[in-house]
Amino acid sequence: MAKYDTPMLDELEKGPWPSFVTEIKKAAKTNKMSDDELGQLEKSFQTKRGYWKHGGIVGVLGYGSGVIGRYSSLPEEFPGVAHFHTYRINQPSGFFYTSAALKEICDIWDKYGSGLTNMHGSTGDLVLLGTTTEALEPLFAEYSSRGWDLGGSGSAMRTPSCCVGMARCEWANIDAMGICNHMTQHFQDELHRPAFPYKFKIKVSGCACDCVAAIARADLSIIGTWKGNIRIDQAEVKKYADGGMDIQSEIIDMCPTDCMSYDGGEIKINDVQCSRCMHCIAKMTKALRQGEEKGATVLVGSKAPIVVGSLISWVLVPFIKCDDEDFEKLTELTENIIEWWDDNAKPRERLGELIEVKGMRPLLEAVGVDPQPQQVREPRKDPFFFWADSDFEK
Amino acid sequence: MAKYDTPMLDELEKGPWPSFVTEIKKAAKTNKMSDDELGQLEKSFQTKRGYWKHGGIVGVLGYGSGVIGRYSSLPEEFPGVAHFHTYRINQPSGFFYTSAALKEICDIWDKYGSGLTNMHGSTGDLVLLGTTTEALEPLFAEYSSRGWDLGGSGSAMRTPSCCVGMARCEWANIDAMGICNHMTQHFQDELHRPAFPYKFKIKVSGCACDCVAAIARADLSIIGTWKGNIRIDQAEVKKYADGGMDIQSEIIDMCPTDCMSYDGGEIKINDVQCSRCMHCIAKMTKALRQGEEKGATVLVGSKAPIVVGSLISWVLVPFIKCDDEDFEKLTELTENIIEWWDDNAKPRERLGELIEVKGMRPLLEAVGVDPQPQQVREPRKDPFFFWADSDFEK
Amino acid sequence: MSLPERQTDVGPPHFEKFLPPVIKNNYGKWKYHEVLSPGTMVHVAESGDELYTVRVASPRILATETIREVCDLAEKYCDGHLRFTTRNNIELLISDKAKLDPCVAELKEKGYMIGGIGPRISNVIHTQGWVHCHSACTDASGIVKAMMDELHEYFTTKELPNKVRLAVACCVNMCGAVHVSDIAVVAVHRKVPTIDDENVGKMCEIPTTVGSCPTSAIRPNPKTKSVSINEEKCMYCGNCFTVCPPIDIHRPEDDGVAIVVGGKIGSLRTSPKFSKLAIPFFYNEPPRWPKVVDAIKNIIDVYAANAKKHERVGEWIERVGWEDFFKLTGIEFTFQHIDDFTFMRDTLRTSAAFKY
Amino acid sequence: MSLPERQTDVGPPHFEKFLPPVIKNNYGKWKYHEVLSPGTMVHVAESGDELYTVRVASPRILATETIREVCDLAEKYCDGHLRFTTRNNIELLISDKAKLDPCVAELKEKGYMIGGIGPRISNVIHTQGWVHCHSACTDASGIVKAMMDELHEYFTTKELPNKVRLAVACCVNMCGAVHVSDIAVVAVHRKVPTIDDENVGKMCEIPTTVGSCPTSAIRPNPKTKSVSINEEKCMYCGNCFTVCPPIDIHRPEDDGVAIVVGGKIGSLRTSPKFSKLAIPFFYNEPPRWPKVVDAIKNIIDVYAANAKKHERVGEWIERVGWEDFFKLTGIEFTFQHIDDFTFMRDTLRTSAAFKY
Ligand code: SRM
Ligand code: SRM
Ligand code: SRM
Ligand code: SRM
Ligand code: SF4
Ligand code: SF4
Ligand code: SF4
Ligand code: SF4
Ligand code: SF4
Ligand code: SF4
Ligand code: SF4
Ligand code: SF4
Repeated sequence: MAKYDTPMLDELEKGPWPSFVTEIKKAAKTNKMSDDELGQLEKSFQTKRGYWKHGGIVGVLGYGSGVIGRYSSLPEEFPGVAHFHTYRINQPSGFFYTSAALKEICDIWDKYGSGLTNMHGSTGDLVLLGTTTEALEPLFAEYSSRGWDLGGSGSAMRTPSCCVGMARCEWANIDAMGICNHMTQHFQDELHRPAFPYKFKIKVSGCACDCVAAIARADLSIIGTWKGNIRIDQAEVKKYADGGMDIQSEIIDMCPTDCMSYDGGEIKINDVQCSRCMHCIAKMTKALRQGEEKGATVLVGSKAPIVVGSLISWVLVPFIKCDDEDFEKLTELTENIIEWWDDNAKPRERLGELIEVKGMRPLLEAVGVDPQPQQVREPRKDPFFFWADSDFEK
Repeated sequence: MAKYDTPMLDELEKGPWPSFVTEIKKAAKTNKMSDDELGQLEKSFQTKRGYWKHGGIVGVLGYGSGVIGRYSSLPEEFPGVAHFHTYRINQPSGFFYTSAALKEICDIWDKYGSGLTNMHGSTGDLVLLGTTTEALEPLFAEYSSRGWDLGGSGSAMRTPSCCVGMARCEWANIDAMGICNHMTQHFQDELHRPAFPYKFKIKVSGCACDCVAAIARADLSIIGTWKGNIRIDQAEVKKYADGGMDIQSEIIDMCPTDCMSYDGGEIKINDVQCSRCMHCIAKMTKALRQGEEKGATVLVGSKAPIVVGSLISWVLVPFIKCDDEDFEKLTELTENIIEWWDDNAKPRERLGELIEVKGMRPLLEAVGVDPQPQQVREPRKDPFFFWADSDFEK
Repeated sequence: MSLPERQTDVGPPHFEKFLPPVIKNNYGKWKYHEVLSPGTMVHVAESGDELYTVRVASPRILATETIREVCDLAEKYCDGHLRFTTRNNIELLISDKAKLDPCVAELKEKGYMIGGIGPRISNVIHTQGWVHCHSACTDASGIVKAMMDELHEYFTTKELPNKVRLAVACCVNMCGAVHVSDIAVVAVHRKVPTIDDENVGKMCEIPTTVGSCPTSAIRPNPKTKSVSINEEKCMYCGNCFTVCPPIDIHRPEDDGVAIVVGGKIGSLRTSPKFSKLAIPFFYNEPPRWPKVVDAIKNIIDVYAANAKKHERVGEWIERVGWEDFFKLTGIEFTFQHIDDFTFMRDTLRTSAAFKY
Repeated sequence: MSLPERQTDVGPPHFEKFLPPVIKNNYGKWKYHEVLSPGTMVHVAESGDELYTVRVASPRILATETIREVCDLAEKYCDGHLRFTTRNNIELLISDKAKLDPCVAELKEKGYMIGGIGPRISNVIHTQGWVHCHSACTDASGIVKAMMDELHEYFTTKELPNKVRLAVACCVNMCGAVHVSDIAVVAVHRKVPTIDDENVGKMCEIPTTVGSCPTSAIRPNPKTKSVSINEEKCMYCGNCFTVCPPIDIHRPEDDGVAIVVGGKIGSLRTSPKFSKLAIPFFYNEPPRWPKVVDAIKNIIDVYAANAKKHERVGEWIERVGWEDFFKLTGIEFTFQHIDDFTFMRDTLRTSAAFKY
């Protein structure tokens, strides 16, 4: 094909980093939609503006979400992208695939869509980038029959996502992938049929490194942690020292709670003071391992800045067990949180925003969690506070 | 007199700390007002509530401020405090007196008032506690003729106040008492005739120790500081060490900018990194002295929590010279700040609250100060910000 | 008896009139000071001149009789020169070293308390209370006296890691420096105010009253020509009562005080800090508020035992974390501790790292 | 051609289907890992089993052709097992150590870029841009490509004090993790939107539109049956445009991007941090946004030269202070840097101690 001259985009095929333009061109060789995508994108680069209209509501039968409607504002000039919807496939937890599975996905996509993907979208979906309204039902039949369901969109539960966790990480305190998959399956109805005040995101990280950025961009952030003493292998400590690590400055001095000491031979940790920040363990993985009682901290409310500024999630439950048999407790907690939010939020009000309006107390009471110093960085500053009738009974 | 049994208050004459009850009783021996004050106070202690009405507007001719009207809600029971207004005498800067001056004040007060004082009120005034409406004019004649004017109250400039500064402190970077006195004299009209949206307080401290708490409770907080290197007397350093000071842990490790070092003999300071926090100087006053170019940081906006929470003052001008010949510059700056506030504030809106509503920019522009990193702890977090037409010209 | 002729706008006397010669001569030229005892210090000027200060505790409410007595002492030892401190202590300013010891001796003999200099507890900043203010929800002087009777040794002798600044405010207007104190008491209400509709109509400006409420709990009520309060939103600040007296916030049986901790004014080491809520409520228990006094004593003891030298209360707490503060002091953490006001976003914990 | 029978609510396939045997056998039983090179690492299980990972850069927009090519390589070296990372890199999962070097060699030969592991720059989290989103105020993929062409050595070889997480978002909806990134680009408008009154009346819910504005700049306009915007209050967030398309915020000649720095997600050492504004504006300069790229390069250079080992960008800045950040980078401080939004109270400086 190559219907278009793309002098500007061609500039972005130069240079060492893999080029998205090259990818679009690859698809455009055989795919008219991708070719028009290329043309319209070149025009955007020339004029410094996008040419997409607000998405209309499109989808597959019985579902309210999973597809982002997208139409070109220049359908005559670029007919191939007149419709250019994205189709969000719910990724397998941890983003694991086999080549066979991926190739199958590609084959179907080449048949009905642009041949372009996002591996993956920021929420976590395997995003198929650009198709027509008519193709949606066939795509759904092809994919769902092979076990690939749609992800979330709109005012619904969004596709949960997680770090690689126990599959390939020595620091996983919880089965992040197992929890993520469990949640995804548990909330299928909520994922596919928008009935919430706004979007609701869940992300699960195995430890405080938080490799899926759960604390920053999920209404519900589940982060693995532990109780008990950090296990120290002093022989390995010695190897790090011998290997040239400056244990004093790199580890001891950087411990935020000042609870470590090193005498040139052994590391000592005053574990009651440890905040389980993961620094020492991450930098000395062979020598230090977390304590043995594993669980998670549950935090709530993070989101992007619209409307009143971005939020980072706040601690709701400092420690909760998360072994396989505890998964139901987690989903129950999640349901209670969602119920409180659903009952109280205005349209387009995220969980974090609602908490800012109502305060933490009603949520804590709704989910039956006691107030604890772990939930705050520091107590309130001003002498203005509420008393409930129940407080007077004490 | 001793008209009243005061079993509760009597409890507060026990114990080693000087007793205010004893003071009231001293006055009550000869003063009917104080005696009824004692009686009413005992009743408050018995019933756990005050018996004062909202103050009415009382004052002296030509003034709108300086007197706090106060009436008992039980005038029949306690006729001596039916009127019990406070008369605020503007203290001399630095709270210096001679015994002669104080005795004169006492003589007049015994004649017209309760014989009770607050030495001093929280704002800084010499507070005479309790007199009648009829006594106000005579009091004013007696005091003003002897050079004792009234302090502020109501929606006016309030009595400026300062630390002891150059009078008795080696760390005074600015003449706190000189500035305070100059401001007080300059703003006489504003002090005595309430014409502001609300109160406006000025406090001046000679250094970052801030012994008058300027940063916490003044709409305008002036705090002395310096430029140039901290002067070190290494011989005195040695004496501190010899005297048993652990210089490493008490000084070096506590320096917030990590800009000091000590090799067991000499202290070295990387002055460009010093934030002039005063810690090292305060703890080693014989060995360390501030740099030689003196001036002040001007901060604005602190106040108590009503309405939207307490504020600590914010840096407006990082460094301004404050030698005698600069006093006019300071009053001019103050006038400009007040003018902006007066023009923009709603009734009962303090400067800090107005800044929170309008942002710092309009104030900075009104007083002609450039934006500087010193004005913020950190830049804004969210990508929402304004552009003025003038910004586009650049 | 005729009155002298009144003068206006003369302002206060210039401080110079009251300075002792040693200060005039060395104004701005002090070199260093030394703390000689918990209540005495000497300042040495570049010139070598010396000024001795004796700091004397004051209940702040002073009868003229007491002021005269102190003035007599000042005449005897200081050529009549004295001052007050920003925390309401009295300072006798002695130029002649020989007079220092006799002065201290006579002060002690007369029952004055000397101290408050250095890493100690000095006087308590406080407010009017039932003594003079209509807004008072507790008595300030009473609590101060009860507290300092218990803590006086920290004024006269004992050292602490650093200065500990105490304050008491008798309502949330907080005329005392409660919001930036190491440890402070602030009186709080806990019940929604009652409204005397008839008088509100007569005595108050409705828009001002509505506007006075930090949480927008107050609405005009056209039916009663008064206002009504949304009970869910009111957090009993009493500001409506300040602007409109017929709205009554006082409820003696439910009122009391909160304790806040960790505030700090100076910029040394760490930035100035607001005080934060430690204990949300104690009932008023005049005359000696024993539970309040015990609670403060406890916090000071835990601080003294755990802080590093030079650490202020708030610096110590921030180093060990508030989790530890509650654990070490044994104070219960409640819903009231969790901010739901203007600093909420910034004070809720946004980290997976914390202590149990 | 008949379609297979559709199924609903099956959810995604269980991940177990896709795990290589070495993972199944050692699930939850990993002991440690070692970084072998900037793009390869080995995880060792308690059992002694080993799993080798090769991390390959991806432009995220992948054509099916490329996916198939990678799948072929996975078949050759990994029994078909591969995964993607949370930052959109591709990871080949090798169970047989002998296949590691040949795999790396073939990848390199085919032009793939290997790296991103350890204290480096990994892939850039980004969003749709002009490629697919109606809201885009810049192009995300374009900026990412231009940036990474300049910075690729920090992916493939060079080390930094710690990981540096980059992100790009094409509007303030910030679908990329811009608000918590070490260094990020976010597109911003600078002019008040225009209103197509006629269509607003037809297409939009007025209360929703009014409610969408963070600064209450929008009022219903009964005359036009549309809305009007208070120019003084609007800070061009575009949220009104999101809920009501006839309000147009796009202004190609005035739009551009801001750079934010110092965010952080993990709780290691210091709490997660929001990114803060470093440079309020650059014009869009497609195709390579040279000024943006230079500015980011500069920040990284200054960070590399000044931070301590293991310090993230935000940790370094907080240690030295923002005064130093602006001084060292030479970035101009403007009115835009001073918060006048929700964090204002907490970000203005409340201390007399700071650096010049
Ligand atoms: C595709 C994706 C960006 C990407 O390139 O990866 C995306 C794309 C859009 N996002 Fe997003 N968001 C995507 C992840 C996010 C994230 C990150 C995350 O989920 O971890 C965020 C920040 C976290 C959060 O939820 O706060 C995010 C915050 C938003 C917002 C702001 C929401 C808020 O409450 O502040 C909007 C605005 C809205 O909902 O109207 C938005 C809206 C949109 C819309 C639907 C714009 C619109 O109004 O039509 C974009 C559609 C683009 C398109 O045409 O394809 N998107 N969006 C991501 C979803 C792919 C996937 O399913 O995997
Ligand atoms: C006497 C004094 C307390 C004391 O015992 O020392 C005092 C007493 C009162 N203050 Fe105050 N304030 C006093 C210093 C302060 C301070 C401290 C300061 O000035 O350094 C503050 C906190 C700083 C500030 O201004 O924010 C303070 C913050 C308030 C407020 C809250 C103002 C605000 O914007 O939040 C009010 C409420 C009001 O103005 O309606 C208030 C109101 C009052 C009133 C007038 C209450 C009223 O509505 O009638 C009190 C009169 C008491 C009486 O009957 O004698 N007072 N007030 C202090 C003045 C003495 C003097 O002139 O030296
Ligand atoms: C007399 C007085 C000034 C006045 O004009 O009246 C004063 C005088 C001195 N102060 Fe102060 N300060 C005075 C109130 C304050 C205040 C204000 C307040 O408490 O409301 C503060 C701020 C407190 C805060 O940060 O919360 C204050 C924070 C300091 C500090 C900082 C302590 C620290 O490390 O945080 C020092 C330095 C030191 O102690 O090492 C200091 C040091 C000093 C020195 C040593 C200064 C000097 O070289 O003369 C003076 C005697 C020290 C002493 O009392 O221990 N002064 N000092 C005030 C005495 C009040 C009293 O009766 O106790
Ligand atoms: C593969 C991946 C998880 C996944 O499920 O896909 C992953 C994997 C690992 N991370 Fe991560 N992290 C991954 C995203 C993240 C993220 C999320 C993000 O960037 O959006 C973070 C949070 C970043 C932040 O704090 O802003 C993250 C913060 C860390 C940290 C903390 C670094 C620090 O000191 O601040 C460590 C520990 C370390 O590096 O010492 C870590 C360590 C690791 C280890 C060493 C864990 C292990 O033992 O296997 C893994 C390889 C290290 C490496 O890449 O250097 N990982 N890691 C993600 C790779 C993304 C990529 O393609 O580069
Ligand atoms: S979040 Fe923790 S458990 Fe998960 S991959 Fe990262 S380091 Fe491993
Ligand atoms: S996990 Fe963090 S807090 Fe705990 S010992 Fe290690 S570095 Fe210190
Ligand atoms: S503020 Fe500074 S100059 Fe003033 S008395 Fe205190 S220490 Fe001295
Ligand atoms: S004044 Fe403060 S910042 Fe400066 S050297 Fe001394 S302790 Fe450090
Ligand atoms: S704190 Fe309240 S009650 Fe006490 S003096 Fe001030 S206004 Fe009156
Ligand atoms: S007490 Fe305070 S919060 Fe309650 S109604 Fe009155 S002003 Fe509002
Ligand atoms: S950041 Fe904005 S423009 Fe970019 S994909 Fe998200 S909504 Fe669209
Ligand atoms: S762009 Fe944002 S701030 Fe401006 S009117 Fe629209 S919603 Fe309000």
